[in-house]
Amino acid sequence: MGEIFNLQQLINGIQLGSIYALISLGYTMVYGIVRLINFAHGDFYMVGAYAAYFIVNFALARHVNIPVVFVFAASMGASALIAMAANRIAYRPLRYKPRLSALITALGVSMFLEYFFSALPFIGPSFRSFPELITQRIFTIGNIKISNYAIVDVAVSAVLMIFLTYLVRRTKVGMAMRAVSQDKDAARLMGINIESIITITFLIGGAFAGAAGILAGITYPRIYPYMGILPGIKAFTAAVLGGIGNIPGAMLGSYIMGISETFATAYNSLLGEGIAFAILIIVLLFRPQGLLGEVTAEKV
Amino acid sequence: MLKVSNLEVSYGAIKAIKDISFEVKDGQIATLIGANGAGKTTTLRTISGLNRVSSGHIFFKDTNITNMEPHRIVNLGISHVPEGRRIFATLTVMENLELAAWTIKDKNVKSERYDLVFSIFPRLKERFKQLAGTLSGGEQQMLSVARALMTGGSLMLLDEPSMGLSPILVDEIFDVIQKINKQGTTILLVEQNARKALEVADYAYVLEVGTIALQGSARELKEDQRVKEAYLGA
Amino acid sequence: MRNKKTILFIVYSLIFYAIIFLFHSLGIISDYILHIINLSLIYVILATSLNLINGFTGQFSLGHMGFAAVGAYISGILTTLIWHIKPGNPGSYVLFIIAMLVGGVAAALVGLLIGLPTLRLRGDYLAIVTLGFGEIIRTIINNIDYVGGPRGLLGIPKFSNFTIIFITALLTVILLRNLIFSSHGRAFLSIREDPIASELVGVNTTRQKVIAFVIGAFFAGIGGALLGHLLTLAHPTQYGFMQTVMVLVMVYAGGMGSISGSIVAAFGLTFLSEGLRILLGAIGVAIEWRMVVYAVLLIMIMLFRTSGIMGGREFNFLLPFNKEE
Amino acid sequence: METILSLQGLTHYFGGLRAVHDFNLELPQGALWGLIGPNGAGKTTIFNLITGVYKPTEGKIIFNGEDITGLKSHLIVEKGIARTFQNLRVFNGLTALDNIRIARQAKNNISLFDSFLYTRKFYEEEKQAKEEAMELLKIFNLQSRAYTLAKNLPYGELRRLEIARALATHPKLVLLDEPAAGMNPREVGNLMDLIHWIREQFKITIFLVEHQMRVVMGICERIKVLDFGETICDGSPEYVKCDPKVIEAYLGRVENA
Repeated sequence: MGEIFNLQQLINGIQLGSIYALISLGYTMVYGIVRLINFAHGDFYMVGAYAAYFIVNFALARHVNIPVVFVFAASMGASALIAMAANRIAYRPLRYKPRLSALITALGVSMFLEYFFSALPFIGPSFRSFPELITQRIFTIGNIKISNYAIVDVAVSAVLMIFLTYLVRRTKVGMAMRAVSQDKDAARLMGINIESIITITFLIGGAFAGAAGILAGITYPRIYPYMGILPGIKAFTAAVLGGIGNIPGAMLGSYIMGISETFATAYNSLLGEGIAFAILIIVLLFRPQGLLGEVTAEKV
Repeated sequence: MLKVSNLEVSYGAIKAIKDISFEVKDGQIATLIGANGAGKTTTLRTISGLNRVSSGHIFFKDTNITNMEPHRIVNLGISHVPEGRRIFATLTVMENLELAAWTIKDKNVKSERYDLVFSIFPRLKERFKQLAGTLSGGEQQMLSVARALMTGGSLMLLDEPSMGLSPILVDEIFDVIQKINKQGTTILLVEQNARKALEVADYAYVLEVGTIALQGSARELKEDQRVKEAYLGA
Repeated sequence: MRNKKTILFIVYSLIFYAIIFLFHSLGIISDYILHIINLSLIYVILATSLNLINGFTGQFSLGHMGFAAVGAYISGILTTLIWHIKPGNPGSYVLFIIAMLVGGVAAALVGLLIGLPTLRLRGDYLAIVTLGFGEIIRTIINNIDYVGGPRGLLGIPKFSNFTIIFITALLTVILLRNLIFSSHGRAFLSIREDPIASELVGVNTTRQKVIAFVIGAFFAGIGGALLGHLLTLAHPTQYGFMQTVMVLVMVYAGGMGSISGSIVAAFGLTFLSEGLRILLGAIGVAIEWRMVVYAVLLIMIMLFRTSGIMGGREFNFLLPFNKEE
Repeated sequence: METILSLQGLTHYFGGLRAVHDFNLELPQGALWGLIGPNGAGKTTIFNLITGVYKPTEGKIIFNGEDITGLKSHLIVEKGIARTFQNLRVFNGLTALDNIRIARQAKNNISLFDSFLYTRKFYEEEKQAKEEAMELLKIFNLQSRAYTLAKNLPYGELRRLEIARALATHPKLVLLDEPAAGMNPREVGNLMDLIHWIREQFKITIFLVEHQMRVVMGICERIKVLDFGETICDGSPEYVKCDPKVIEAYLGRVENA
């Protein structure tokens, strides 16, 4: 018991959960507003990691000292751009078609990004090591080791989550987002351009996934074009766990997911890979609306 | 004020509206009556841009608004109270009204609108901080009308405002409609309750499976034998 | 009227079979082309069975190749690791067919295991759960040394030949068609149209969904068994999410709820895919572009022809009855 | 008269919201009763509870002397309760004939084996199913529409198709949820005749929810009035029409009734 349930694992779990949370928020926001499981969302995360990779390597090759904040801003921007492009080209034309069409299109977009990146000669399908953007330091307290990476991961995601919560709860755009998620036609009749609200949603979701991509690059410094698939699925699982469409739910679900995965992996690596789905299935069986989700009675 | 000419709307292969033309004059209450499936709701949704026009034109105050985006049509001055209220249930009454004021930049205009809304719907002021979903059915319908009033259109489209309301509340909502009209808003009313609609309206159109079958002043139509038989249950 | 149209359909199919067989013996069709035809026929099995679940019953499953993996590995274990049989004498073929059926049944059982708890879920949730199950199956295979783990199960005897694959595909199509044009099939369709109304006119929707899912899984298992014994190996990467997407593309390109569409798309896309492989190889471009083309194709179909090639209709010769009989 | 459906203390909550509270009903065999009340009063919820779409928070549902509380919907249909819906729920992508045939599902004893192989039994069953369905279509004057997709039928025919589909399940009790919604007075008159006629013809009990007073007052033998999930009045049309509580909560000025 003592070996598995220790504080060190808990810290690692929170660190992983922070990264999941940033991805999962994009899933939950997009789902909340356009009722689409955006399968390509995990790939936006991959795009963020590659954007950072190229920016940092470009700077290193020219011996330029580049501020970390700039790297974040540029890579988040790249992911946001891809997310908005996917929305504009692939999802928007299907807005009033059966929901399944958009879901399948999202699979197509996901596949496109993964294979396009691995087909591009300057990227390729193989692993690349992410450059050292921040020098690692380890702090030791008692027998617990905390890396400054963990602090960065938790801090960056905390700042972004606070920003998002403020945006949704307190601003006019946030209010419009909540209205659009409830009833698109009614929102349009209020004079709201719902397409711009949806675009903003993809922008934020994409940027957050991009941030998660850089954090993952810093923390687990191996990137490749398919790196988004599993974290994407797990982050979606976390969003469902918390109650899809519910922002605090996505955060809660992500931390639960990160922590349980870390503990399970410490026990057995196979278990670590399977735990996400095991949790998902158990939750859906006993609480289909997720932990913080609300029951919506189907209208008959 | 509103002129619809040779309008045609399809859902996939099915024509919901085939070639209808009508107009609403400034200051009037005009009404569209007809059975379910006749295309009344579709007509309103098409005017406010929620449905696409297959052919024909819609002019609002000499502006061609055919196939314009809904938010731009709202900006031009058409407000729409949709069928089934469609209030934002998990937002407060205040947030519902704030959203309706989305396009208003001027603070003074906004507070004038609030004054107007509260003078007509004093109940909503009492319930300002409450979640809209917890209002009663009648109050929700009032909120839906208040929201449309807040967007400040000079033409208001009302889709079945009496639906699902008890007879007492039906009377109340028709009083409100007349009050809004007296304050200068032109109204296009779609109603199942033809008797009530003809009581308040100036001019009426009878819609039958996608076409205008009859039209005339409300007073004339109330006495029309065909209308009596089919819609008033004489 | 009984069976007349079916007999006619079988006759047409046998003519098709005879022509291919003859042309191959004469050398007009090369071994390579025959191989692609074999692959196409296996994809017919995989696509029609997925169409049963996704297209006819309206349940969005993303774990189809997981079931195929079960079929491939279970049958492969039997023929390769337990019985050590080789093609040759008729007896070994009988054993192979038994192995294939066991593979199908095993896949069906896994389908039952997954379907019972999850088919109560709403559409999108089912998608993610079946996707998860597919990944779990793959993870498990990856970690079992007995079947070669990540190296795959090698040295599977090549039992799948044109005749066996053809007969299996033909039987699959006829059986699935019969099921669809029966009261069970109408129940599947009613669930797709409106699950609540369906339940409220007396359809045991949970049971019918599980039936469709289990039958779909069974045929996926059969398809997997044939694939393993055609390629002489089974490898975890052949049964991943991306492979499921390839089958999905066939289902939607052909058209949801159309067996004819799945057949046309299975042939069309398999040939396209092989054609691209040759083309890209010839001009020396990365093979990944093939999947890029697939992805773009999928998006284009959804954007411009949502209802697929057949748009939910069937070829007349595939229908069991004339319309108003 | 023997009771066919008995609801005892039926109560239902959505989240924290009370939709139905302590609803009681003793519906006699062969009766034609109505349920009225303002929108949101809980009428459709009661139908959903009876047909197993929701499970009641409290209370019992006894049908034909058998406790059916909490049974799955399709089993309740099998016991003999059928219904129609407020907003039409026919299977749009299927033909009128298939809409009816599906409703025979519970009575169908065709195995998977028979379906796969098209055995003699399969053909016999199919033939019988089709004949029965065609007969029903004929009764509702829809036989010429048998092979038309439901989505291409006009509104009035869809309403009839939905009632025909309910009858195809061989019910003993039919729940009609706003059958006159969207009909003009002429069609309403025909509907009232139809409801009377099917009650005699199929020997069924009918319980209906309706907004149009003309229908409820015109054909129901007894009426229950619901407001905010509670029964506020129960009696003959004449009694209900004059009850001050009903007038206050629902009817308003007498001229509307």
